[in-house]
Amino acid sequence: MLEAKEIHAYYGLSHILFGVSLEVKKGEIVCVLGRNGAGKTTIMRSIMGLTPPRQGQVIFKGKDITRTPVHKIAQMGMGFVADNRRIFPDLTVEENLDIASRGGQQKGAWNKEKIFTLFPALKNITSRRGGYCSGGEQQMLAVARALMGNPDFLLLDEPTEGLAPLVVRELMEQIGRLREEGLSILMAEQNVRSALKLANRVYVIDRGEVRFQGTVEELEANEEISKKYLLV
Amino acid sequence: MDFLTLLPDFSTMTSQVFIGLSRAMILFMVAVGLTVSIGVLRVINFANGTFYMLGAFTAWSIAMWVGGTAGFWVALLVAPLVVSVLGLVVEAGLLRRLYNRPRLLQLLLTYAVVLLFNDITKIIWGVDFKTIEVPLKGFVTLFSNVSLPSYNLILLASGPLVAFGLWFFTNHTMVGKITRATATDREMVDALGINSKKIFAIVFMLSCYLAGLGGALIAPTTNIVVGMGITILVNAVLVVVVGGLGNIWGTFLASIIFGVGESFGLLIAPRFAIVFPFAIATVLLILRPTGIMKSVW
Amino acid sequence: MLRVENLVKSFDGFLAVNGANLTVHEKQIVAVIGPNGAGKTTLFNLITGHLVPTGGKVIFKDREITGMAPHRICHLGISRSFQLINVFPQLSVFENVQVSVLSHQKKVLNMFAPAQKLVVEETYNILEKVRLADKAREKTASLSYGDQKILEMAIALGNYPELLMLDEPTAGMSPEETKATIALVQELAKKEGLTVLFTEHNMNVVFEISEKIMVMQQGRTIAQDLPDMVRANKQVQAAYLGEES
Amino acid sequence: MLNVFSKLTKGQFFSFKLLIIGIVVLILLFAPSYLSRYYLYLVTLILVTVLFATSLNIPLGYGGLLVLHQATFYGVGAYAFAIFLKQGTLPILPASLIAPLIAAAFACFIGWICVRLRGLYFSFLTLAMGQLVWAIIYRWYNFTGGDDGIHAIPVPDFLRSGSSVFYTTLIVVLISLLLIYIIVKSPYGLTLQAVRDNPQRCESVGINIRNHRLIAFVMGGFFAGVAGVLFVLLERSVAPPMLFWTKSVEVLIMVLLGGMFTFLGPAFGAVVVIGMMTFFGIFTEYWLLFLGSIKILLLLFLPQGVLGYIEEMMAKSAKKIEKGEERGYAQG
Amino acid sequence: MKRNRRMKSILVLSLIFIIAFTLVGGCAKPTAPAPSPAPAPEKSDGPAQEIRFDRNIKIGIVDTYTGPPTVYTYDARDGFTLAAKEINAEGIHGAKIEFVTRDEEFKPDKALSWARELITREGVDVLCGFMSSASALAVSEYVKDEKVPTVVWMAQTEKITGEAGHRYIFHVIPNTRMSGRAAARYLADLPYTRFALVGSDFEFGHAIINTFWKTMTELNPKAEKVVETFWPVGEPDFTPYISAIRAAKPEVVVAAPGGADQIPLTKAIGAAKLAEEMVVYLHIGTDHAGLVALGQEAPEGMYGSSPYHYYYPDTPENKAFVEKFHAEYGRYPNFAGFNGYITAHLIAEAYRKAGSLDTEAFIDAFEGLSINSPVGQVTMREYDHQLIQPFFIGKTVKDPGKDYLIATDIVMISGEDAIPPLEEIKKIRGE
Repeated sequence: MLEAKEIHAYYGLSHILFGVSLEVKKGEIVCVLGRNGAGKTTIMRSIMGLTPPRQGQVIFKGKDITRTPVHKIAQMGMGFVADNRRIFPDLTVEENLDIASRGGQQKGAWNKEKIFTLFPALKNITSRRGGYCSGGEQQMLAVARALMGNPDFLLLDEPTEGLAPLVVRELMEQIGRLREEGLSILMAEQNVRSALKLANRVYVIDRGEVRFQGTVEELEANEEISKKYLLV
Repeated sequence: MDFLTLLPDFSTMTSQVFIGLSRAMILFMVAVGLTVSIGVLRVINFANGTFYMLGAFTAWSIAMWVGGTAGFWVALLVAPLVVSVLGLVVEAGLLRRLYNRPRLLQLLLTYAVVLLFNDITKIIWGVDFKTIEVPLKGFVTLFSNVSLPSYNLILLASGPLVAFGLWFFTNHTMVGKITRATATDREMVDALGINSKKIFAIVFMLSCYLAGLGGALIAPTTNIVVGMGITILVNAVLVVVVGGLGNIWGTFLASIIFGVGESFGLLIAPRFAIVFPFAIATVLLILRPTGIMKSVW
Repeated sequence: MLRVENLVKSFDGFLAVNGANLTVHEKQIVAVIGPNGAGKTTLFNLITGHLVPTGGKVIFKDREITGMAPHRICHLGISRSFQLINVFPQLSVFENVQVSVLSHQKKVLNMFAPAQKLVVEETYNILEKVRLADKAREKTASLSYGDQKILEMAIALGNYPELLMLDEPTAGMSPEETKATIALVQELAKKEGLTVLFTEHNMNVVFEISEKIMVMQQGRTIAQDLPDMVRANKQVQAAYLGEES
Repeated sequence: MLNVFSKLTKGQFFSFKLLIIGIVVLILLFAPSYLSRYYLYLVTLILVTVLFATSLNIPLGYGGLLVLHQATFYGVGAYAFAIFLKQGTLPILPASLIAPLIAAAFACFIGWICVRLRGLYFSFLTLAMGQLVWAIIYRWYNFTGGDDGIHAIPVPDFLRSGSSVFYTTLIVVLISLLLIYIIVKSPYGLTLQAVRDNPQRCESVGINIRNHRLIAFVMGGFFAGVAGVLFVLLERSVAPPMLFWTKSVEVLIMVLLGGMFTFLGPAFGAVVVIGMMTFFGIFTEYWLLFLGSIKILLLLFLPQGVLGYIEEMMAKSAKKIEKGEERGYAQG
Repeated sequence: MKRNRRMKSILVLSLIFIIAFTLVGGCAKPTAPAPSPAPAPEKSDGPAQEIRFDRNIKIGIVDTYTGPPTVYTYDARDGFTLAAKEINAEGIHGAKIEFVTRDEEFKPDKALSWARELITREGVDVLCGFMSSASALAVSEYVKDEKVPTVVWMAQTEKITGEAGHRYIFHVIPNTRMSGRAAARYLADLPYTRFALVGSDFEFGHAIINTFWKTMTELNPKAEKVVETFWPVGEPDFTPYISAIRAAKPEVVVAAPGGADQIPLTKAIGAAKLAEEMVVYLHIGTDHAGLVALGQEAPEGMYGSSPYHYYYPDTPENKAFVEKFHAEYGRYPNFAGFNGYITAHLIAEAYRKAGSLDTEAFIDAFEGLSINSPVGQVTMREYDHQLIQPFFIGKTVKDPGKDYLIATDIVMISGEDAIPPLEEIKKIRGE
C-alpha cells in the first residue's frame, strides 16, 4: 500500500530524517514509536507531502508521490490526522466535516450519519465551534474529518497525546474498528503501551533513523531497544 | 464660520449623518477588499487601492463604450469582473511568491505594485480628467429639510449589501466555509484534498472584485484620476485595523465611525477635518489595540 | 522560599490551573509532575510572571510577586529555562549567556561601552560550569539539540538565580545526555547552593534527584510530598502513573 | 563575481570591510575638489538620506519594531529647526541641537503609546499617529505654513556654499553613524537584538523589553531628527510631503533593499534608491515603471537586501576556506 | 536554484552599474552646455549688426507628471513643445530652444532636487514649470541664489510675485490675487448683494476667496457675506456644502475649488440644480479640461472663469494656435496648454530682444516685454514680473455640435483691470 524508501527530510537547514524506510501493507496498523523529537511527526509530514523529502521516494498504491502536491495525495486516498489535531477553530463541528467531504453518493462512502455511528459523541455537538471542543472531542473530530475524504490509508500522528486514559481507550477501540472497515493505518505514538495493543508491526525511530522494525512480540522480546529508545 | 449656526440643529445633524454614511460606504468598499485578503491570505495588500482605481477606469471605459445611462450599469457588472481577472494575473505572477515572506516585505512589494500600475494606467488611459455620468439623477427627500442625491442611496445600500453578501458567502456556502478554514490552517486544508492554491486565488480575485466594485460604484461621483487609490488607501488600511483584521462587520463599523466622525469633524473644526480620521484611529487603537471587533489573527 | 497558594488561571473560561499549591524550601530540589495538559507549564508561566494569575498568590522570599512583570521577578532571583528550546538563535553561544549576565549586572542600558569586552569572565565561568566553553563562539543554530537544551539552562544561570526553574530539562535527550544533564543539575544545586524547581516526564529522573514531588492533574495539586510517599499515593497512581505502569 | 573574497578568512574579512569604509570616507573627504556642483549636492542628499535610513534601522533592524512612519520624526526635526530659524527664536547652533530633541520627544510620546502593542498593531498605530502629525502640520497655517511649507529659511552665510554644507553634513553623518555603531555594539545594542530575536526569553532573564523598545524607538526618532535638520541646511525649505506616509514607505524600501540586518545595509539602500531615482528620472518619463519593477525584482530575489546578499556571499566564501570546504551549505 | 543565483548576481551587477553610472557622471567636472557648432559670427557692415548666438538656449521644465494634476501639466508641456517648434523654425539669432523635463511628483523636495540638477548639471538657462505652489515657492528661493531666471506657469499662488518675488522669478498665469479681483469686478456689476464664499481648504482656495471678498467690498460696500465654508481637498461628496449654501439663501455663490475638486463639485452643483436658483461662479469653472470630462453632466448657466478658451476670442491668431495644437496632439488645449505656449514665446522674444545669452540681459529684456498671444497682447510687468494677461468669465451652455458644454457670453477682464496696482505689491513687499 505505502512504501517509503530511504527518505531524507529537512526543516530549512536542519536535517531531520536520515534515510528512513518503512512499509505499510493493506489492512495493517503500523506503529512508529519514538521519543519527543525523534522524527515521528516529520515522517508523517514527509509521507503526506507537507515536508517533501529531499532524497528518497514515497510510493503510494504503486505510484511515486514524492513530488505530488498535498491535495493530490489526499485525493488519492490518504487521510491525515495531524499531531495537534488542527481542527478549524472557527468552524462548527458540522462544517469541519462538511468541507472535508468528498464521498459523493457511492456505496459505503463515509458521510455524516456513518461518522456519527462511529463517534456518537460528535452527534450532539454538531453546531459547536471546533475551538470550543474538548481534547477528546477534537481528536475524534480530527479522525472523523479525515474519514470524510474516504481514505483507504490513514496517517495518525499521536492521536492519544494529552487525552485522559478513558478517552484513549475509547479512541483506540475506534481505530481498531477502522481496520475492520478495511483501512490501512500508519500511526505515530509515544504512548507505547496503548499503541502496542493495536499494532501489527512496529518501527522504532530515534534521531531520524529507524532503530528497530518488527512485530509487537519481537519488540517486547527486545528489552534493550525498549529501554534505550522508549524509556519504558 | 461653520454652518452649525446657520441651520436648524436637527436637520444639520441628520444630513451630516447621512453624508457621513455615504462617505463611510465609499471607504468600506475599498477597505472590505483589503480585509478579505488580510483575513485569508494574511497579506496586507497595498495594491488594493490600485485595483479600486482600475475598477473606476475600467468602468469608465465600459460606460463610454456602451454609452448612455445603461453604460454605467453594464460597467458596474462587468468592470469588477475585469479587475478580478487582472487580480488573478497579479496573484499568479507575484503574490503567490509572497505568502510565506516576512510581512514587511509583503507590504513593500505590494506598494511597488502600486507604483508600477500607476504608470501603466497612465500609459493606457492617459491623463485627462474622467468622470462617468451619474446614472440616477434627482434628490430624495428624507425629512422636511434633508434631501440626498438619489445616487447616494445606492451607495448607502451597497455597503450593507456587500457586507451581508460576504457574510452569507463565508457562512453559508461551501467555498466560503473552506475559505474560513484556509484562513486558519492552510496546510490542513491541503491535507483534506482541497487545493488551497485555488482557494487563495479565488479569495484574491474576490478581494479584487470588491475593490473593483468600489471603484466602479464611486466612479460617477468623483474624478477618475491616476493615484486616486493612494489617497484613500491609508484611511482604508486604518479602517481595516481598527475594525479588527479580517472582520467584515468590524470593517463595516469602523468605516461608519470614520465617515461619520469626519462629517462631524467638519462641524466642529472644519479646518482640521482631515485630522479627525487619524485622531479617531489613534484613540481607538490605543483603547482597543486589536480592533473594535474580533480580529481573525 | 517559594510559596504558591491556590493559584488559578483561566483562558476564556478554560481552567488551565485550578488551585495549585506548592511550597519550595531553600536548597531543595523539587519536581512537578503530571500528565500532559495538567498545567505544569502554565504554573511555571504564572510563577515567573509571563502569565497573570486569575486568582491565588505567589510568594517568594516573603514577598508577594503575583502578577509582577517577568523582568522584575527575574531580578528578585528567579530564573528559568523553557521546555521548547527558547534561545537567541541569531546570537553566538557566548552572547546568549552574556545577555543574561549583563541583565543581572544591570548593564543592559549601557550604550557606550563595547559589549564585546564586558562580563567576559563571568560568562566564560558559566559556560565552563555547563561544559559549553569550547563552543562559545559558535552560532547557536549549529549546536546539537542536547547542547541547545544545556545552553537553555546556562542562560538561566547567567542571572545567578537563587531559585532555578527548569521546564523539562531533559525532554528529547538521549539516555546518555539525560544522565549527564541530571548529574549537572545535581552538581550545580550542590555547588552553587541553588534551589531547583523542575518539571519532568521521565520518572526515573524525577525519583532519582528530587527531594520533593508535587503532582498535578487537570490544573490541581493532588499531592505534594516526599518521593516515596508520592509513589505510594493511591490517588496519584490512579490519576497519573496508572496509565504508564 | 565574488570569487575575490574566497581568499579571505574571517578576520581578514573584517579588516577588508574596514578598508573599504576607510577608502569610501577618504574619497568623500575630497569630494568637493573633483565633484561637480550637482553631484556634490547629490552626495550630500544621499548622506542625509543615509542617516535617515540608518535611524530607521535602529528600531527596525536591531529592535525588530516594524515602524511604518519614520518620516514623522524626520519631518518634525526639520520643521522644528525651520521654525526656530524662521522665527529667529534661537540661534542656529542651539536650534540644531534642540530640533532633534523635539523629534525625540515626539518619538517618546508616540513610542510610549505604541510599544504596548505587538507586531502589526504596533506598526499601524505608528502609521495612524504619524499621519495625525502630518495632518496637523498640513493644516496649521499660522505655525507651519500649511500646505505651502516654509521656504527661504535663513541659514547663516557660511553654511550656504555647496562644500560647507557638504562638510557639515559629512561630519554630522559620520559622527551619528559612529554613535549608532557604538550603541549597536554596546550591551544595550546586544540586548536589543536579543529582544528582537526572543522577547519572551529576554523578559525571563530580567530585561524590561518595553523600555528597551521605547529607547530604540526614541533613538531612531532622534537621529531621524538630525537627518531632518541636515535636510533643512541643505535645501532651506520644508513642506508637508516630507512627513507623508509614502515618504516612510520610501525609506523602508531603502532599508530593506540594502539589508536590515547589516549595519551599513540601510546606507547602501539609500545610495541605491536615490541613485536609481536620479538615473531613471533623468532618462525616462516612465521612471516609476522602471523603479517599481526593479524594486519588485530586488525584494523578490534578494530578500536579505543587496548588502546582506553580498555579505552572505563573502561570509560563505570565507567560511568555506576556513573549514576547508568540509561541508557544502544547503541553500534554502 | 542556479537560475535564482544567476538572477541575483545579475541584479546586483546592474545595480552597481546604475549607481556607478550616476556618480561617475559627476566626476567629469563642470558640464557647461557644449557649444553647438554655430557658424562664426558673420561680419556685417550694416548699422544694425546682426547678432549670432554661439549656442542653443537650454530650458529645464520641472513639473508634476504623476498623479491627478497631469491633465494640466501634459498640456503645458505640449503647448511649450509646440511653441518651441515654431520658434526653432525661425531661430533666435541663429540659436534654437532645447528643453528637458523632470517629474517632481507634486513634492517640493523633489522639485528642489530636480531644479538643482537642471541648473548645475544640465546647465539650463531658464527654468519653467511648477504645478505645486509649495514647489514653486521652494524653488523660487533657490533660483534667487543661483540667479537663474525661472518662469512659473501653473502654480497660482500670489506669493510668487508678491512677498516672495525677486528679480529671477516670473509668473505666467493669473495669480490668485488677479483671479479674485477679476471675479469681483465681474460680479460687482451684477445687482446682487448676498454672497456665499466657498473653496478648497488649502492656501489657494483661501487666497482667492480673500482677495475676492476684499475687492468686492471695496467695489460694492453693500455686499454681504451670508456663508463662508471650506472643504478638505479631495472631498468625495459635496452634498453637505450644497445644502449649507442653499440654507443660507445667497444670491451669488463664489467657489474656488482646487485641482481635482472641480469635477465632483461641478457635478454636485449640476445634480442639485443650484445654478438655476442662483448665480454660481466657479474659479477655472469653464476651463476645457473640466468641461470636457463632465460631458453633458455639467450644469448649464453656471458662471466660470478661465485664462483661456480655445474657442474664444475668435481671432485668427487663436484659431491658428488651436489648429496647430489639434493637428499635433489630436485634442484642444486647456488653459495650461495656452500657458505653456506663451511661456515659450515670451522666453524666445526676451532673448531676441536681449540679443545676448547673458542672464541679466535676458531679464532686463523680459521685464516689460509685450508679445502678441492668441488672446491678444500680454505684457510682463516690469516691477513684480507678473504677466498682465486677460481673464475670461463666461457662462456654460450646451453646444449642439459638441458632446460637452462650452462657455458663452464670455467677457474679457483685461489684465490691467485684474492685476493689483503696484502700490499694493510694494506694500506687501514692505517697500
